[in-house]
Amino acid sequence: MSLVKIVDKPIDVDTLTKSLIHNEFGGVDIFLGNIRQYTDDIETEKIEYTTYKSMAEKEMQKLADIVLAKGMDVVMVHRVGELQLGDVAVFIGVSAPHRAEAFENCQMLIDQLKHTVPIWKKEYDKDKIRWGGLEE
Amino acid sequence: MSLVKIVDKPIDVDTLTKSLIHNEFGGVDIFLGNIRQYTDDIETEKIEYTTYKSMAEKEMQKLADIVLAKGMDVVMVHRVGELQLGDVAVFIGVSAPHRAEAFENCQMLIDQLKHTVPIWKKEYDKDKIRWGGLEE
Amino acid sequence: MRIKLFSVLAEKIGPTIELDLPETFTAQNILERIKSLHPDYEDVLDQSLVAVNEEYTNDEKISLESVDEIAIIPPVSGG
Amino acid sequence: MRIKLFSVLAEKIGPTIELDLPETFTAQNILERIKSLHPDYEDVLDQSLVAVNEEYTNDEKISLESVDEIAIIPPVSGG
Repeated sequence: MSLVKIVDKPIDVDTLTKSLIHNEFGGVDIFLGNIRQYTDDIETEKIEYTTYKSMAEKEMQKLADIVLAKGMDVVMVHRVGELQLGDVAVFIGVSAPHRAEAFENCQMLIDQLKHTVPIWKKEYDKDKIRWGGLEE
Repeated sequence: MSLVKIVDKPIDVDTLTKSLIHNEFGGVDIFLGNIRQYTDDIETEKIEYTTYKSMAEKEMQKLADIVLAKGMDVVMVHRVGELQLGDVAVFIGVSAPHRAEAFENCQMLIDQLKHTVPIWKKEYDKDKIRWGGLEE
Repeated sequence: MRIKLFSVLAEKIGPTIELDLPETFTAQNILERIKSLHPDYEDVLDQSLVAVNEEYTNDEKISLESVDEIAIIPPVSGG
Repeated sequence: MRIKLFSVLAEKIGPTIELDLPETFTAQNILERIKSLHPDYEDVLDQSLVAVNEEYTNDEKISLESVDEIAIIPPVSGG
């Protein structure tokens, strides 16, 4: 049961995980991205994610379709709004007949999501606000 | 909070997942191995896992220590006993500062577990019983 | 035409910006027009892409009558 | 010395097998002794390793007095 969605509430990791366990597949790989306190010397207090939602879901679906076309199951959920330390921002899960494919495709999905999906972070760091992705 | 264990009860995926989310790390990769119904034309009805428990936990700990030494967090739990279709047999989780390390080390752990940890499966297939790992 | 803005551009300029567009134009034309109105954000606009009807565009000529929606996409940073 | 057996060997032969061991021996010696007692499982034993004190051994000489526990490890198949 493939699922691709942007949400503005906490991600229900347990339900999404369970939705990826199928009798016909033997391996599930899941990536969780959560809000990290330190990036080198920079201390983050919270992150606000915004999105161009309709386009973001389309772009996520394009990525999911690549994996679905190989006969695997996919869940991609990204949360937007104000997130605190430890909150899960993104859940990517791939269920596959064999584990190597699950790992490979899960990693591809998160790597590509970071390149193509219109979601932006505004990072409230202790020293200042940083806009993710911008070269300064 | 690293955890390495063999259990004979259902694996509590949700609690283990949550234990891997830390403020100091930004990425978690989790692998779940579950009981698959079909392997090519072979239909599996259930699997019985047995172990040389004390040695298996030592061998799992050796693998976990490789990843812990790199400053990541690790959870490795394998279930033994009689498992039904869809049951989770193994949970491997790595929490790391950066996602590439999480993926790489999680995959290394499950690959190595399958090579070195004394756990055995007896597969009750529709046509006959198969002992995992044996060349026939 | 009302162009959608996001992220730092939306916060600094507003959620949309109104531009008069010719019958055909390119993504680059749009970015240049916004830069001329808001020279302070030239740097962000130089790193931005343009989406038409929720699809990324590159150098192609865009015909106004095919356009339902235009958005400026600063460098994305999800995940 | 009581040797631990697992998986298909435990099911067919029993959870342990008693062997008289000399003062020094190798993993291969043990496997050969079990094969001679249970020639039906030669095939499995040829694919098995020997663990002494919960550590895999290879070709080294093992001194009986250093041994607390010996186990035969058929090909593992966890995961």
